[in-house]
Amino acid sequence: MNALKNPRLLGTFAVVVLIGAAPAVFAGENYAMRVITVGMCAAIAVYGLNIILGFTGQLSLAQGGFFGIGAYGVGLLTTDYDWSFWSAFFVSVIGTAVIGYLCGLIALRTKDEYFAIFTMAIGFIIFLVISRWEAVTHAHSGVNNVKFPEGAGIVDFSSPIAMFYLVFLVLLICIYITHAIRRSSVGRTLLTIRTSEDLADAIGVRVGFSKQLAFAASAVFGGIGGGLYATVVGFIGPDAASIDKTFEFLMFILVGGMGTVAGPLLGSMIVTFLFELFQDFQAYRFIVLGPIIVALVIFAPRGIIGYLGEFIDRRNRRRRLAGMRRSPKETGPDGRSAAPTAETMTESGAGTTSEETK
Amino acid sequence: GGGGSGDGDTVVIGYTGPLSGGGAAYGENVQIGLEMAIDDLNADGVEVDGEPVTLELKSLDDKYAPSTAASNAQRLADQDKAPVVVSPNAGAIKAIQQINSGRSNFLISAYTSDPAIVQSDNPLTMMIPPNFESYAAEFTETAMKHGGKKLALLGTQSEYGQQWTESITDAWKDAGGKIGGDNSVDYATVSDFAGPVSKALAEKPDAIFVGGPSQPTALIMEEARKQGFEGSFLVMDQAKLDEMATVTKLDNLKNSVGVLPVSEYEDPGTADFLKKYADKAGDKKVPTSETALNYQGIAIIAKAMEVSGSVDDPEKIRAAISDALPEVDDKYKVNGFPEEITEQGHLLNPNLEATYLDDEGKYTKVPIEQVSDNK
Amino acid sequence: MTLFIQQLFNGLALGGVYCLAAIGLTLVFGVLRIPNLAHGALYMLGAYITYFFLTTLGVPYIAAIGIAALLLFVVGVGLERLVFHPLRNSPHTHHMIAAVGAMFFFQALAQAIWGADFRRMKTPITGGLDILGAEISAQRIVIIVTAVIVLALLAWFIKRSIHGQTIEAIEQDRIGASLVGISPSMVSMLTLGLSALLATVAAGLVAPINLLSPTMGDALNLKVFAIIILGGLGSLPGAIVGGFALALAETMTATYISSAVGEAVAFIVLVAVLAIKPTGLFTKAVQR
Amino acid sequence: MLTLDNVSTGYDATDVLHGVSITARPGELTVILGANGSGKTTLFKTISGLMPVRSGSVDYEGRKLHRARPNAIVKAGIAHCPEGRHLFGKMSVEKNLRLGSYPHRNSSRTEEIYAQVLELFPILGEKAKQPAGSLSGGQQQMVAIGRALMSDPSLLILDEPSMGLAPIIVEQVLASVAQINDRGIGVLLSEQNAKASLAIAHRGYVLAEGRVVLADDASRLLDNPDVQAAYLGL
Amino acid sequence: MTLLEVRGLGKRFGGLDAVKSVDLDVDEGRITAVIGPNGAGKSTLFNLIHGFYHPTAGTVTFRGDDITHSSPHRTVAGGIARTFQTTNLFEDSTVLENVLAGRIVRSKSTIFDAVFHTPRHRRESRVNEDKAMEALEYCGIAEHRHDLASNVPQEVQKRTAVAMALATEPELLLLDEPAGGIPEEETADFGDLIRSLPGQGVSVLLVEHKMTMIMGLADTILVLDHGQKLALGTPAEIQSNPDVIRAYLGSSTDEEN
Ligand SMILES: Nc1ncnc2c1ncn2[C@@H]1O[C@H](COP(=O)(O)OP(=O)(O)OP(=O)(O)O)[C@@H](O)[C@H]1O
Ligand SMILES: Nc1ncnc2c1ncn2[C@@H]1O[C@H](COP(=O)(O)OP(=O)(O)OP(=O)(O)O)[C@@H](O)[C@H]1O
Ligand SMILES: [Mg+2]
Ligand SMILES: [Mg+2]
Repeated sequence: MNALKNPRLLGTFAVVVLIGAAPAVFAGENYAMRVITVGMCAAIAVYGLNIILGFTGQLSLAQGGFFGIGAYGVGLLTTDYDWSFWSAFFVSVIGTAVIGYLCGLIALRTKDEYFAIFTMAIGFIIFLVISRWEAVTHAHSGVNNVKFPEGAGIVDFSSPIAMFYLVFLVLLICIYITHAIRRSSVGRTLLTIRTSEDLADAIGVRVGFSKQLAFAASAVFGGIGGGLYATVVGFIGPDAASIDKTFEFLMFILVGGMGTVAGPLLGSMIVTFLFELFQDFQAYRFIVLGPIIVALVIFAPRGIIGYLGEFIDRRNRRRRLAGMRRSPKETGPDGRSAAPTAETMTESGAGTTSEETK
Repeated sequence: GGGGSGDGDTVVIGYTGPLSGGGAAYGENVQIGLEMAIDDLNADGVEVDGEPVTLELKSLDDKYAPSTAASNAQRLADQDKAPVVVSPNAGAIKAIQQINSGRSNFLISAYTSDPAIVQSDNPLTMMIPPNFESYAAEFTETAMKHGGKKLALLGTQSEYGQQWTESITDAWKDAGGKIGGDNSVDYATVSDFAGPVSKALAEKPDAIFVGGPSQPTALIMEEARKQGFEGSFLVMDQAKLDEMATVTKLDNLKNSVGVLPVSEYEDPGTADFLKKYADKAGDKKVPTSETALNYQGIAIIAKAMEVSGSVDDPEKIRAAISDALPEVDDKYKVNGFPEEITEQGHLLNPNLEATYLDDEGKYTKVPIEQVSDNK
Repeated sequence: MTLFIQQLFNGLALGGVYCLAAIGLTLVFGVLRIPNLAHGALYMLGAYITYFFLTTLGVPYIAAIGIAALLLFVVGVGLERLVFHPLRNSPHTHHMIAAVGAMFFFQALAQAIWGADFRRMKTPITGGLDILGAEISAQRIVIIVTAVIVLALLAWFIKRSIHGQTIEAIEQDRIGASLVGISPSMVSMLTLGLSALLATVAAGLVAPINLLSPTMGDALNLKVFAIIILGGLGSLPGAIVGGFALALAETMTATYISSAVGEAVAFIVLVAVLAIKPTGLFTKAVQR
Repeated sequence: MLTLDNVSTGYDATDVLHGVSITARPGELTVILGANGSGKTTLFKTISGLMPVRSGSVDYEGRKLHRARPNAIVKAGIAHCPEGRHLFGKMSVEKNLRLGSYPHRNSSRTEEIYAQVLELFPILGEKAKQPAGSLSGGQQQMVAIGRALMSDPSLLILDEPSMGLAPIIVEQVLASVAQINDRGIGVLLSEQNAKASLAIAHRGYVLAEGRVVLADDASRLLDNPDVQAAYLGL
Repeated sequence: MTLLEVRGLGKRFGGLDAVKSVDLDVDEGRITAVIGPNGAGKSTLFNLIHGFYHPTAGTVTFRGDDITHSSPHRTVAGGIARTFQTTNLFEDSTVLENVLAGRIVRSKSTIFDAVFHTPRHRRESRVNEDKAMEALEYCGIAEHRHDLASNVPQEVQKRTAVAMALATEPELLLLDEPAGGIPEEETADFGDLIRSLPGQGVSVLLVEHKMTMIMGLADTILVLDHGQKLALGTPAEIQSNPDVIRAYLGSSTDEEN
């Protein structure tokens, strides 16, 4: 239970518990439940983005597309082909993984902005296929009456609360996986790639392969989020795969904090509610929201969790320095307080955290 | 039902539509119709179950995205206790249909001519405009009469445009005509229409099927005339000939068949409506059927509330529509007022008419026989 | 054959528009290292302001474009100061999101001022030419000619004039540039201003053959990004070749294959090119 | 004359330089010695405007420079050849050099100085058309010095110009520095090779942990036992 | 025993022969140095051996295996580590994390191990930390382990780079100007560190311009000029070779030290 002494994990826990308790508060409010559940589906996709962008540092703009593939996979298989939800969900996620992997093969030959725009093109092609391939996807007519998950007579997923907890459970698994990746050598691999591919290469990291895996993993999360989204909303149109979705995801991750464990969830929830809040301004809400987005990026560039992390880092460092002063032998020449560290590696290193708790 | 019994004097009419983004102009047209109707109805006074009721419009923007539309609808129903939600887009309506009879209870006032929405047997949907499939046969006949047997397809590439293209294709073939390739383009994203028009004209057609939003449709027709096309146009119902005339010369639009402009209707309330519209939106803006039909639609719903004696039970309201129709005040009859509502929820006007804009620039009415909504 | 020639000219005119819009974007990328997703919105704003001066105030066409271009130059400079300058040390994700925020703002603003309706801009340039049986409107010829002139001037400016080279210098090393006496923030402002100015010229030229709406920049935005990536980010010749190549590919596939493919062709070409050459067509490889 | 009076600056919250005062007389070669991390590079960056001055003042030939931006400072006659070179990697060697004359772009002296630079580093003539980024480390160092000279400075700041150079080139570079100085250009130099640099310098300062701990004529520093112990390995 | 065998190695950039027909043997347990004027092709030679560049001619053999066309990560896995000429570290990570990154190549656990927290994963994490600490202590920078790499002095950075390379458990270490940027008087300590490596089973191939250091360290020296071999021999031989003095050492070196 050492983990509980780590304020970051504690924070993540708090957010999770808070959201998990939402149905108690909003039980009767279909609208609130819907917004939260849809927000969680998005959060799952954002966790995918977190892997490729937050850990590996590659800005993928295809996430909306993968989300769409997951959604359409579930949507089309459960309606036109009358599959059960679970088999459709499983196949769609595998399908997203395969498509993600194949796209990654080419995409990851490119770097930085090329990668970003290249994945944007992939995302757009996915969108075009969905919105134009009438015969298979019904184009703009969309997919209607997507099945609810089968509850095997135990759970009735047509109840918003059951649906909420299903998505919540999947979300928890995604968060755990994110956490596990981060503190493992796999996470360290991805983070070295983010800092310098050349150097990573020189110390024996299989850069191409690792990026490939990260990209496929991010696609899978996108597919999972999309598949759940399809069953939650019941009807899907091509907008489920649009570039706007991608930008939405990006906003979520930026507001929450890139490369962190709790950031994507928190960001998704906050921005979703912000958007709903501003609905009353109708068309003009973007006159306000646009500048708010810009201001957030300028004044809170590391996101909410990033900020908290920075705060905790500073405190830890102060403590450690205090500790070092007590044992003079250990005082290094560099006893000044360090620059705020990037939120990520510092915490991920098994070294730092276990040191602390020993 | 949900029921806002606490404040029985105010009833929220919910509206979710595209108020920003590419569909914003369309969404605003609908919104104007709703506002006009609500203003007029409140001025006249609505009385339900002996109590005076004030109607209030609450609009939310969905940017044309179905899932957002459904969230909005749920919000309108849950938070604002709206018994009716208006949506002007087939995809959005389908998404809203996922929630209006299960999780939440409200009537959908559906502005789309896609019959799919009444084919889904949703008990709480009211479809306002005529089924678009009704137009194809008459359009074909009229166009063949004024042009020839060869048709080029140059509609927009939206869902709706594609459905129209299909429907026209069938009708044209049934009438023994010839059809070239499908040249449809996305009217919203094309930077220059010259390319697609050149391609369509290369087929040497006698008639061209066009249509999407009015303004780009007008530009396509203008470009076709510039490139020397002299045949006739079949104009999809999304485009309105009078609205098109505001962006291009009437000359470019002549010899085409399309839906009847609002100003050509002779319903009892049409003239007043046009005046009020000009006051509200300025005389530069042309009133369209989106505005007029939704104006009628709200009047019908308000009357149904009166007849049913309920402002919060959508099922009762829906059931009362049939009886309410003959009771609606003449001033709200502006654009082919319906005489009945089908079991599936489609408002029907038995005397549907389209129009032919002739070489003199005069509108001639073309009666339309309506097809069944069943598949 | 007539169809081919007709489409060739249509493609060239479209290419001119793409190029004018793309060069600004590629310059901005080179200097500020940001993919300015608000570029399409600047283009849209340029079109509306031209419209305002031309139609609402009755200023002559060329003058209206000129005034609008200058105003947009100011808007571009403002955008740099208020949005991108504070972000100069952030990763490009932040720029992209900030740019999207700015784009939302501009679109909402345009809708608030001019409404969501399509608007049509009239121009004094009418008539057309008959070239080998193809009917080419004068407006399109103006587009092609203007594009070529502007591109030539710009290429000369960047390669030959020392001011142009400052842009290149900053692209390659900001600190080095400031040490030789170049002011990076000044050049950044000028570049964003210049890119907005070029976008306005493009918009002013196209608006008469298309319609104005708050979202008119969206479709162009994606394409223009495809173009500059295809050509190689920051590469001027890349943007020019990419612009014309994609426009022709688009027109020709739409004509001879299908319009749906025509719409996607820009992105398919992009994917294909990057699969073979991951840094675009016109980038020089350089050692670390 | 360059005068730094009580200058402090640093990164983030902490200061790296603490009240440093230094003068570099016109035409003289002034050398700054100090261990790694003692703040030499930071000092130079502060002078050339790459870093803000937090307190104190910088004065050059009667002008206050501590608020000025790098471009103004170059124009005032101070050229900085930085650690890490900061060349324009994709541009040819020639363009790199010519951009060096940007502050005086219309001056007639450009060609003259260009010829002088090629005379100083003949290899650059051979590589004139090659992208600077493809040169070897040492060759790039020459381009960097050359580019700084192209601005026709009255004071040239060289931050470890011999880093990574072959012994024979180190010799040449230090000889060139002396030569540059002989032409009347003041030089402010930091250099690992303390002995060789003091040998050609007029004055020297020793920095330690961001403070000036010694300041004297070069010849006297060479004889100073503390300096000998710490920097000359004697 | 010969660890690394380079035969007829060549690399052309455009019209320039950066490296041409170079033969070199690196013996096990020895320190071999490469020197030469700037632009002689030393870094290029390293890049060729390590797989960053692919040669246009010749072969590279390591322990009898042909690694001419190997990629860097396979070379590292095979037992050759390197440092860069310009210090290259993960700057926003701590020194310890940098060194831990060197362990990645020896880690076998996968995402699944991490997710399910398998014994293998736990065991490996422990081993990695131990080995990293070992490398840090060996390089004498253990006290800096929690400092950000960008904040420590140049010399510590150089040592961190060596520790990171050592963490990959190499048999051969390629050091490109490891003491560049370190003042002359401090290079002695650094030289001691390098000198001790063969005793730990790590042979060294070294590029350096600091003659004091090279002469005291190297068993064999290869001198390159214009990409080609100018001389090969013991430090004493090289120091007195007139060609080398003319092309590289210059006059002052011997009298200076
Ligand atoms: N970008 C930076 N951010 C934070 N601290 C820095 C930065 N650059 C340098 N420092 C710190 O400032 C102090 C002085 O560094 P500086 O580079 O000026 O020293 P120097 O004397 O030039 O050393 P060297 O001989 O290694 O070049 C050092 O403690 C260093 O760690
Ligand atoms: N990618 C490249 N493209 C073109 N030329 C190159 C490239 N890499 C190296 N060169 C050239 O090859 C030659 C050898 O360069 P290299 O970096 O190997 O020299 P070096 O011996 O390491 O020099 P230094 O001691 O200065 O680091 C140089 O002339 C350089 O200009
Ligand atoms: Mg320094
Ligand atoms: Mg080298």
